[in-house]
Amino acid sequence: MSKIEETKVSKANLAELEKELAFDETRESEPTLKTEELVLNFGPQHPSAHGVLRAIFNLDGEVVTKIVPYIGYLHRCFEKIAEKRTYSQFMPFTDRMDYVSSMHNGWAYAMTVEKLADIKVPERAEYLRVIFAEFQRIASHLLFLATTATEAGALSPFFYFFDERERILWLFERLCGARLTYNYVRIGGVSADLPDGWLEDALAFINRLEKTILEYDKLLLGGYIFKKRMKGVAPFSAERALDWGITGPPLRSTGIPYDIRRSDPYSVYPRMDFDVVIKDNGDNYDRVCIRSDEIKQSLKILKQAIEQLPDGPIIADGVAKDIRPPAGEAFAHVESSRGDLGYYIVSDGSIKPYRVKIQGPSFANLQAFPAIAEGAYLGDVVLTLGTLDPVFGEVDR
Amino acid sequence: MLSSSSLLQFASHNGMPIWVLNTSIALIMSLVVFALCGLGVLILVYMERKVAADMQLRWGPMHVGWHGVLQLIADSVKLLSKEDIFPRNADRWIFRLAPVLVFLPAFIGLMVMPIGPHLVVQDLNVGLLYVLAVPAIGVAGVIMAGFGSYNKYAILGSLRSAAQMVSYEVPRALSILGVVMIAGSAKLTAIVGTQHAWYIFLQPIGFVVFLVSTLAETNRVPFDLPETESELVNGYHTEYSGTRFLFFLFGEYIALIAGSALAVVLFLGGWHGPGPEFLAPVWFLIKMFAIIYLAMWIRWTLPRFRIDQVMDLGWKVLLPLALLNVLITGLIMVL
Amino acid sequence: MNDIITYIIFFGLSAVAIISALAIITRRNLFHAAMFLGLLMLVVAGFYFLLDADLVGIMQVFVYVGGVIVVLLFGIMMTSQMTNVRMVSAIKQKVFTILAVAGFVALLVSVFTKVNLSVSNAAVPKDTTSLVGKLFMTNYILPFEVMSVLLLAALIGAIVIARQEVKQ
Amino acid sequence: MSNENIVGKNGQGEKDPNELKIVEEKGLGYTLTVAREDILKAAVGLKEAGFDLLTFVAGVDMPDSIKLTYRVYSSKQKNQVAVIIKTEVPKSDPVIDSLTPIWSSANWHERETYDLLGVEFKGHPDPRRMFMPEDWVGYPLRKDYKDDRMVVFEDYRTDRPGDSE
Repeated sequence: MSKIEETKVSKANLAELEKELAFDETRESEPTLKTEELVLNFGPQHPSAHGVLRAIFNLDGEVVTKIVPYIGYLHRCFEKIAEKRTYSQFMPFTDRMDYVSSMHNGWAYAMTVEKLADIKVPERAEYLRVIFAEFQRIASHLLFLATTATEAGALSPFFYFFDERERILWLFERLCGARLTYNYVRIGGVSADLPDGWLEDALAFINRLEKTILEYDKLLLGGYIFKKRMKGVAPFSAERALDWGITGPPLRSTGIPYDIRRSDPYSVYPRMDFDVVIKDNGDNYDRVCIRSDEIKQSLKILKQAIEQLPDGPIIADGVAKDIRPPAGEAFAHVESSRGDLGYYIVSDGSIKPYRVKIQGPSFANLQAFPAIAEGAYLGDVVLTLGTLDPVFGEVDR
Repeated sequence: MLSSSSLLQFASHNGMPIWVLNTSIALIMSLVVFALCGLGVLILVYMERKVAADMQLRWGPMHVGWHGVLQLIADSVKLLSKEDIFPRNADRWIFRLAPVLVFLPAFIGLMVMPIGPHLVVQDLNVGLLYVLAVPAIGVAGVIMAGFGSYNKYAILGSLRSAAQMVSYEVPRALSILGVVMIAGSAKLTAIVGTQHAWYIFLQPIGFVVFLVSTLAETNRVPFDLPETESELVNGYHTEYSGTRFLFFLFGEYIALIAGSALAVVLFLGGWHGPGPEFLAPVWFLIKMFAIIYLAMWIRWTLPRFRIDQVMDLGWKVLLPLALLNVLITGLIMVL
Repeated sequence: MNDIITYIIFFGLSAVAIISALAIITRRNLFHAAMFLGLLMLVVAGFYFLLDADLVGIMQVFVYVGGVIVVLLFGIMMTSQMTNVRMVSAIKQKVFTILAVAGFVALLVSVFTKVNLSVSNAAVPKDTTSLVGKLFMTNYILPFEVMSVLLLAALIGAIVIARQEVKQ
Repeated sequence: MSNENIVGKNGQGEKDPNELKIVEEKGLGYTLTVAREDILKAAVGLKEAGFDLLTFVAGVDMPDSIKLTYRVYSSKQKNQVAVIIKTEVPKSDPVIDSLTPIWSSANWHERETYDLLGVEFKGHPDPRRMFMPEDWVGYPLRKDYKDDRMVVFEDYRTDRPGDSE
């Protein structure tokens, strides 16, 4: 059949084409049964495209032999916008980058500007940032587990994870009034102090989740079908993962302990006692389990942070509305829920950044998606995309 | 036929030929079954939504009527009045015929189901084969839906569905064989009649194989590969909307009813139960809904298999198990 | 009165059978042709029911409509190009086809004119299923076993063909 | 990034014949500035020294050149180290060697830089636009990029020449 496709149909060779199509003995006696490759357009509007990913799959039966992703459907020119805004005006935009874990984005941006302008952040603000970043990580990982469960076909766990995430969003809402795009972190500190009784509620939630997360582990990760579906699927070695620039939980699941909180410590993380979770196989199952384990570590950090939380101001003194950092460059990064999230800012001494480059972990992780998922079954390819957990606000920026 | 002596007398008294009597009784009975099916599907959809909601920390439909009991009527009206979207390149006749071909065989398959000692539309000698064979025509409808939609997701869905249904037909038919051997008849009423001890106790392996392959035949989780929304959007009925979609929904739920009813007839003692005879249909329905609840419970708890795992389970686990069951049953009966 | 109904049903079924059989060979679209083949199989099952051969009828539906036609459609969908292809056959093939068909028709005509098709007046047995089963296991055990060996051979052959493809 | 010995042990200075020096720059950490011809050589040297993770490629549109910044990271070191490579290409001839043979992850980052800033990467396996449509004209992140459809929020507070045009 491939011969026919190559032949261009024109009047001159139509007769030839007909002859080709005509039944003759030589074609019948071809030694193998050849099946055609099916080219499938996946997305950009697809129930499990995690946003607006478009990909072209080549299918040989149920096996995906080739993946070509197309991105850019959510490109909102944030890097260009940043050049036209003052430093503090760009702050709210960062929340829209990775909208599932916007606390980290705001923090990374604020950290870079603080580095650039030499602003010292008060200790209480650092602790508050840690507390909210870790809550945000838990919320993001819960969302990940929920969507993964749904993609694997288990519809009920979705609601359990969302129930827990909802409780975190309530805590956030009480704090800053927003549920998704908080704009809580400010250059030099944070925008609001804790309301009365917030810490008690937060501790109650932490104690609750510590118990329930173990139940969810049993329900979803320990299930026979789920294990059968995930174990050994789309494995990735450490070398390939590094070569493809994967960071965050997918990289750690291959055994590389690359966690910015430990490898390039920032804020008050050096004072916290927690483990960088690593797994060995780098398959889908490890990529899912590592999230669940990180939730447990985050709970550990949260308990310590709440215990150690000092009194004091929540924002640095004398931070002007229009920050005018000296000319220069700065790079700072945090460990977001998805990986190494960095901001690279070039300043020319004016009140607006000259260039803001955002290093989104989703962008880097999604890049490896074809390399990881090619050769897997169609159902597993969708799951593999899910385990990389891309957020398209961050991929396209 | 149901033509009892009094009816025959009435007919001959009024000069009505027997065939007119027979035909009209058959027509009325199928209309009754049709109406019951419609009601049953409404109840099932409501039940499914409530069961799902209960397992997912939700309320489910609450606003239309008491606890949302009228929600399904509202939904049906909505679906019936929706625009009928027709893909431009769709194969006209195949696209139109497919929903009917999915729905009708499932419905006709119910005609031989005995829900009481004499409550059966048509008691065939080969009733058991009939309930296996006729709903199997529905697979053709599913394939037609996939082919006619001119949509690759639909084609993939229907290919999966065909592979799955054809594969699971084999262990399903073989798992029943043990029951037929014990009962000594393929007549459904005879199977229930001889079933004083439930066959589930005599045929535990057969029951498990039958239940699993019935779940696979009705495309329910963990075997809902033909319509996995995470990969294939909606599988073979991706392109269907409005009334045509309603037909698919009906076909699916009627298949579930038929499968559960068959499980009750074959393994759970059919209409047998304590109390007077007029309670027989009640017992039957209670058992049937228990099986349906089990299917829903499974659906809202488990993730789904991958296509190769589904095939492996069918051919490498269930088929040998079913054959083993036949062998064991035969050996015990001979010895 | 019952006879008339039987006749009406018989001729109705025959008409559908002939029309669908013609449609099978005239449809360009292979999928449509396969659908008509399915219809034909159903109609043949109808004939069996008309003759009170319920077991054979059900088996016809079970095996041919539920199995063979489904697998056939499956195959057609796998080769999606097939539906849009205009099949052009060589003249040599046409000639041979016509000759073969003519020979077969001649054979059929000669058989039907020579054989006296008598109708037995014996009543149709009530429970054909168990009767057929018994006959298979007693009088016709040899043909039955030969058939199973044949099917087994086909099964193994199919596996061998599928295996070859996997290797490459 | 406090241990300077590690960079010394990597032996960048000895390995590289052109005496490329890694210096610590405020706000960025260890920085290696190279000419654009040397980028491949520097990249190979770093890769051999164990820098196996390229996390981003950034381009900055300067008045007459485009500055490129790469950040690479070594997973081999216990006390983990990252190095930023800086280089520059003139605007008149924005061509540079692609780093995809050394780090596969450079693929999308370089495509993005090509898409938004118009830097061409020699030897790139898949030189297409990343975010913009294939037929887009111009490179949006260049300072002189003009588009009639673009509505730019203009802040009254500006002290940068050319901003309020």
